[in-house]
Amino acid sequence: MNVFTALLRPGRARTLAAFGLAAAVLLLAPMVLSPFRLDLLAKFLCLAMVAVGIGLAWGRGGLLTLGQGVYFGLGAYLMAMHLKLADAGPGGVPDFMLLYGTGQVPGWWEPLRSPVSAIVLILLVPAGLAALLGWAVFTRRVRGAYFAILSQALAAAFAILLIGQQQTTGGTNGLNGFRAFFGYDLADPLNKQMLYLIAAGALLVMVAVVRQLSVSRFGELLVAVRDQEDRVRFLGYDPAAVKVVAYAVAAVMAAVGGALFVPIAGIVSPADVGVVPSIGFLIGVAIGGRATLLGPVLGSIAVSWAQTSISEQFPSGWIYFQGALFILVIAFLPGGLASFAGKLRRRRAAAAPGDAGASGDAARDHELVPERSPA
Amino acid sequence: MFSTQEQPQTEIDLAAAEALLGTDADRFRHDYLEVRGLRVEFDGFVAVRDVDLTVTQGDLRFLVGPNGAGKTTLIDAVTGLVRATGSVSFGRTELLGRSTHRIARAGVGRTFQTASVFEELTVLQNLDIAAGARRRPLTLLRRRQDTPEAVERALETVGLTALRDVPAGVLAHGQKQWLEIGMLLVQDAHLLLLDEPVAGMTQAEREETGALLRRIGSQRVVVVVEHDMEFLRSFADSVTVMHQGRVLAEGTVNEVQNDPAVVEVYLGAPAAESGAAPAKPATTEGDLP
Amino acid sequence: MDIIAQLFAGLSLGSVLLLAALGLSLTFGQMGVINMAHGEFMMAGAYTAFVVQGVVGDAGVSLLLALPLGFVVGGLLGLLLEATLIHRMYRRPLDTLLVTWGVALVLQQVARDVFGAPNVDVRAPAWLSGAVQIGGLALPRTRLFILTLAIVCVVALALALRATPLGRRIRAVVQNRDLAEASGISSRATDRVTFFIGSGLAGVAGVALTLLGSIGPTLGTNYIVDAFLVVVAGGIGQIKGTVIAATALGLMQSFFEYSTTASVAKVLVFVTIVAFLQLRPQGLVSVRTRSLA
Amino acid sequence: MLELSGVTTGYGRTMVVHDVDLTVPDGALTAVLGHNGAGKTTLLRAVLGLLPVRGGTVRLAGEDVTALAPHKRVRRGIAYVPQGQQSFGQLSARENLQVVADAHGRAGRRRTDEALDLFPALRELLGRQAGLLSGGQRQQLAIARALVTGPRLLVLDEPVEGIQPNVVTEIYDAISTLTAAGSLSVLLVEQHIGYAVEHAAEFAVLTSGRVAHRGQGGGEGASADARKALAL
Amino acid sequence: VLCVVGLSACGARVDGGSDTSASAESCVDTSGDTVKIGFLNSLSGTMAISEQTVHDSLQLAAKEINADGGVLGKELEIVSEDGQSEPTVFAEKASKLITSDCVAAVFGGWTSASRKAMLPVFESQDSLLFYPVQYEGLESSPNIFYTGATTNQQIVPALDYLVEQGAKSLFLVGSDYVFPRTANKIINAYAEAHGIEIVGEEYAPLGHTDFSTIVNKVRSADADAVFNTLNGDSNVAFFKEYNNAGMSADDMPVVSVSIAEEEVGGIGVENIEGQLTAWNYYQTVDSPENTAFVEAFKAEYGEDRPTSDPMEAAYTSLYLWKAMVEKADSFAVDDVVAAADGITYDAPEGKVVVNGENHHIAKTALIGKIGADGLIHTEWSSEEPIEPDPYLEGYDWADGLS
Ligand SMILES: Nc1ncnc2c1ncn2[C@@H]1O[C@H](COP(=O)(O)OP(=O)(O)OP(=O)(O)O)[C@@H](O)[C@H]1O
Ligand SMILES: Nc1ncnc2c1ncn2[C@@H]1O[C@H](COP(=O)(O)OP(=O)(O)OP(=O)(O)O)[C@@H](O)[C@H]1O
Ligand SMILES: NC(N)=O
Ligand SMILES: [Mg+2]
Ligand SMILES: [Mg+2]
Repeated sequence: MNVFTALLRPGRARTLAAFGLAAAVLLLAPMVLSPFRLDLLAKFLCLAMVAVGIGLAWGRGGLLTLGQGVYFGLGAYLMAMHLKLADAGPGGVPDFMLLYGTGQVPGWWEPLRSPVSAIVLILLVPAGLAALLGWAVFTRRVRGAYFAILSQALAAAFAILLIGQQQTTGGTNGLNGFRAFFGYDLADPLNKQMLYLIAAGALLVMVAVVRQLSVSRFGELLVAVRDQEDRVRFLGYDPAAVKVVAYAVAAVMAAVGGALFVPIAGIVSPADVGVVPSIGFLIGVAIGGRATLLGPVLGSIAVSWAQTSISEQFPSGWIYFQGALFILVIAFLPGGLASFAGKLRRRRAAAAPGDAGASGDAARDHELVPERSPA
Repeated sequence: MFSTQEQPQTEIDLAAAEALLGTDADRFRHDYLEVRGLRVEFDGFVAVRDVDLTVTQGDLRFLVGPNGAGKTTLIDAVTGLVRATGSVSFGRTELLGRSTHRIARAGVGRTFQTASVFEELTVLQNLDIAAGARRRPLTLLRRRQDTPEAVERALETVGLTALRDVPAGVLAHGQKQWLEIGMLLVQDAHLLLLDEPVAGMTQAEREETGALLRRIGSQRVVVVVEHDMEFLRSFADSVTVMHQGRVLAEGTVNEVQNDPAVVEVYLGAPAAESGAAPAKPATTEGDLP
Repeated sequence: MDIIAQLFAGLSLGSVLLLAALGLSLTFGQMGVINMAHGEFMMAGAYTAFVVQGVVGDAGVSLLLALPLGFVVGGLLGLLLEATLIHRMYRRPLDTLLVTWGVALVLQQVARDVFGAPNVDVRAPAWLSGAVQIGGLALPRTRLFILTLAIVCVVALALALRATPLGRRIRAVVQNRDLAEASGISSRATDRVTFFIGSGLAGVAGVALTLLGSIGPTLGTNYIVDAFLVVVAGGIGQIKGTVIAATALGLMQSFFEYSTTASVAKVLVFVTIVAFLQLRPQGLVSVRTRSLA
Repeated sequence: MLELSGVTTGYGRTMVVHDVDLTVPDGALTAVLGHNGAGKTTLLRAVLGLLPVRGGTVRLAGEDVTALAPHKRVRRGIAYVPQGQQSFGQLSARENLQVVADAHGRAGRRRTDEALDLFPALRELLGRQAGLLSGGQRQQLAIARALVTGPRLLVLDEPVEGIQPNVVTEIYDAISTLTAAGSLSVLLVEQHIGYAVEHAAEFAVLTSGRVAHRGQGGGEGASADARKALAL
Repeated sequence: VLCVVGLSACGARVDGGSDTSASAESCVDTSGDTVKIGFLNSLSGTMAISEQTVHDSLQLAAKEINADGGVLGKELEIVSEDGQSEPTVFAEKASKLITSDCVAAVFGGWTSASRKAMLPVFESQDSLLFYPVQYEGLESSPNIFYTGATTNQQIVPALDYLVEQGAKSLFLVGSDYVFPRTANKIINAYAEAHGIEIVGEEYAPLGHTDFSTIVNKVRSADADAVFNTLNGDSNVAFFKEYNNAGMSADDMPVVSVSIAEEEVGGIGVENIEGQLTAWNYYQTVDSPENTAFVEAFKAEYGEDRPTSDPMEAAYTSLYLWKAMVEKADSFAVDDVVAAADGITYDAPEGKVVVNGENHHIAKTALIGKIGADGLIHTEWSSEEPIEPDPYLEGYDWADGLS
């Protein structure tokens, strides 16, 4: 099949068009936004990276992970540790350790001194942890609500752990006050722009990766595992492996989001990684449309934006708004806002016969509480 | 798109099956299932005990017995779904103790008493997944470009070509069962364990399915669990009867049918056999076309 | 001596967790609804105690009044939630988590707007203040009261589920809604009753908590994660498991805390649970199924 | 007993059953035949109220029940044995019967006993968890459960699927006895044309959701008639 | 590599030698007859309980100042932002107030985490923050004025008081974060130098609600007093448990440094009556300035609203800024900072003096006792304002601390 006909296939053409449009919008942003707004947008893009990963794990794979804060946090803290060490200079000790700690850099910080190993670790540690944890949990067939609750507990534990290690992690203060990003001065607006562009590029790459995974056979397999894990086993696949891949990919995306968040926001603290922010990551995904490609990205950016701008006007109003949005979308529009467009389109075409209809509503939950087997 | 009004009647296509199966009959020649001293226990309740069973290629074996005799449990044990003791070997591979997906990769496939397909995926995707357990990771990460040959054939074989893009969830009961059989075919299972595959099918559909099973059975090791005696009589090469977890009888259809113990626990009073009560499957001769 | 004191502390923490988790073992365990607003129903129970005390004055009378009233308030909130949102979501249990989280946010803010952001105080009755001295041991009366209350609630719930048709009906509806309907059981009515009881228990837990801690809009958030863990570790839908898990968690937390710190103890408890679920993925007490059947 | 007129129903916006007229006379058995996917189960679900009826009416003993919730129809005397060996998997077999009998007090307990007489094998399994029973055992349990409500109209969807042959005989004998006594009407979906036509007063063949053929049961040519209609 | 990814948008490298502080160009607009200032408090989230009160008293101060003709004749225009109880949001909103709203100064923050998060923002943008809460010290930023107590104005006097009362052993209970941990480090050093035995040191996570184990430990340790640095909700659970375990101020007094008038109601007077606190202000302070402040506050927000130390410090901070600006006759950060040293103000708590070197203020330490009326009554006073010493350089025993 040549490129031209591939382009003409409606699904692919529309996706490419949407992708191109998104890329164009992202690239144009620096020209129209003030540095502060651009910074905000860059931050939202980092959060959206977490959402893209959740879209894959949850939207496609049915893995409701309430603990993405852990991976976001891992990426963010690893990056922050590196930046702290880099700021301190060769052999130097980060400022907060001088104040609250022993005045010595603990051994497990040392590997992060080198920029290269820092980047490698930012990718490997979350992937490794997710693979390990996923493997342990999925091979034991922990799923559905069990998995959700467990991942939530994980986020809680991670936050508590960070808070408790004041001397080496900064405790509730987190890590902040970075001067440079791989040698580039963070106070320089031009470098901020560069960070924005890196974030935008990373996000686009992630979206492309998720798209490829979704349309590939792996994507179909993921759906199969979501629907009937046991049946997949009888076909000779190991469902745990399939889930682990999706979970680990989501973890890496969250970690990269976290790692880029640090130089852009200038801070990471336990408040960014616990139970509440972890659920926060889901809001955008659910509202945008968990099973769609761009839904999580757009939803996440829209929610972040709404949070920032609405809370500027009405601090407590934002909470009502957020709560109401969540309730309304999930209860009444489980496919997210992305499905709203589809619904409208279908309503208009309602009279037309031969419409295959609403079966296979991708937003259905597929992992029932384990015991609820329809025996 | 698909709509029920124009839904085509699905039909088994044996010619397609031929194309799918006929390639190299030789490679299955040495396959046989050997079960020795199999025992399955659920907290003190012994569901299967001392079962010995040997099924060879070309022998379409039916497994019957009263409800709760342990037939499904036997299949569960062979496919790794329940823990069992004893020995189950297929070819030269010991299956007991392996995990389910490894057993499947060793060439063992099964269907379920209640049809279970991937409801959100289309018929085609269901088959494609079944065909792909041995695909390499890289292949998995690529998009399916065209329908694999085997999948195409399987679609024709089970008569679901017209419904290939319909989500499997909307198929009727019997169609799902055919889809499952199709999945077994593309899965390239050498040992097929079918749990009541024709339940819910019309007489005509049973005939077609039977013919298909016979065709498959001529080449692979097939075990069919079924309560439909009509169907059994038409297609079984040999029969094993289980009762209370043990093998009660084994032999040809005729031998088994006339075994008093089998009649007693399973088939029902011989008086009925004589044809007075057409309400029994064994006597509804008129149903044969 | 210390060991015994810690044992009591553990049991007592366990009873608090149990109260918080008991309602969940119904709504989550039996009905599959992951109700993140359960904690806010507890908060509502606690504020009920506050309001009742404001009206009645006498701390003893108001506590005894608040217990049944808290049950009703929690129950009604649950009923409202069920009737407006949950009932359309039984087929997508994971979504209930997200919706009820939204509800939790809103309820917290409502509490903040109605009662103000600062904590309020509910006085403990005189007969619950101070401690019972046994040997060198001081067992706070409030703790003894909560322990008793937890036992009463467990027994009452177990009886309700075991000895009345209700229990059977609840489980039947959860397992197969259509079949239950087609067997003459009103699934809507059953759902509502179940949710009422489960949420009512949250209200009772909230009233009890006024004896121990702060009464503010975020009261529930402190318990919700632990309460879910208890239900999961106990085996979803198993009251027996919930009781054992709550006790075990309480003891673990208190002994870990005794030998390390509260923070480390919490992390250790989480780690232990994850490890435990490795051994028993379905929780302590689990119902088996025939996989695909 | 049951009267369907112009019933149209389906899933979502896809209609599967179109404009079906069907009656089950008092004390009689009406059979519905049809190919896989013809819409038989769908039709029965509409009779029970498990699917909304999009056109037409369902009348039970003269009363219009089209808009009634399923459990209310059951209280008016319908009992349903769905396709596929369904049970309340985590309840014990005994509880599966009790949960239905609860609503009927003493009569419920008596009918539980009667139902168990029909399936003696079930008696020994009462303490077992229903989800762990074998398929056939579950199906027997499902029929027993339906009988416990003391129905006037029994709606059966391929009821003997998965049940051992000698028990099948007993089930049909029991149904014959009950209908013959005039105390029970039956709406039956069955693939075994033999049984269906033998016991049915009337039968209808469903093709693509429409009644394509009607016939009289019992008589000599009935079976051939049905087969011919099915071969359409 | 990064430059390639970021296209051509590559700015200065740190080692490139370009002067980066010049990039922070102030956009404050003082040409009109108003001037913008920012209030940054958590109006939602867990800290809203406390920070709302600070926000209220800041609003009161601004209203009074505007009624009085503003600052340098310009009316104050308030831009309020919600920190949402999250350090990250504080950093973001601070940045917004400075670069987008172009405020002349920002008032707010409560937790040390929020302050630490904002500090680099204020330093890199060269703007001003007024931080109104007692804290752990060991900090002194040219861009922050600290109007709450540092440790030598709160914790050290409290310890002095305990020594004076004859305490020989202490049990330390705190929330698990920077303020309590640093405070306890100081207390340990102090104790070692003064022959006090620290018989226990326990931390609970913020929001921890079950204190039976910790209270058990406190009980069996049998110290002369408990030094409590718990924050927020935990205090309620702690004191209820303490009371229920049969302990009271008579057996073992508890000195708290984070419980103000606001919190007493939530804990329940009956649970905490007679216990001690250390602050620099109580609603009961007897001075004309305080009478005026309390009356104005109640008139604005209702009779039942108490005033507390952080509220007073926030109120004072706005007046201090006004004084600095007026002395400098300029809103420019550099001018204001240059003018800060020696500014005095007769605050409700008494006279306060700005220390231009470390940007803290001299404050009078007060040990109070919680009364049955729910208010805190001064038991002991340092009489004179204590010079701020955030690094405890004037205390020999504190040598190894920072
Ligand atoms: N997981 C299990 N736990 C407990 N008992 C079980 C379990 N699985 C099966 N059994 C019991 O083992 C016995 C054999 O069941 P099995 O399903 O193998 O019967 P079957 O021969 O397939 O019957 P049918 O013809 O009705 O399908 C039954 O009595 C059943 O209750
Ligand atoms: N949940 C559903 N959503 C959409 N379509 C459905 C659904 N269930 C069934 N259908 C469609 O309705 C049609 C009729 O299905 P139904 O189950 O009523 O057939 P049936 O006659 O009972 O078949 P069988 O003999 O296999 O049981 C089928 O074509 C099926 O595709
Ligand atoms: N600065 C404080 N009290 O956190
Ligand atoms: Mg079976
Ligand atoms: Mg059917």
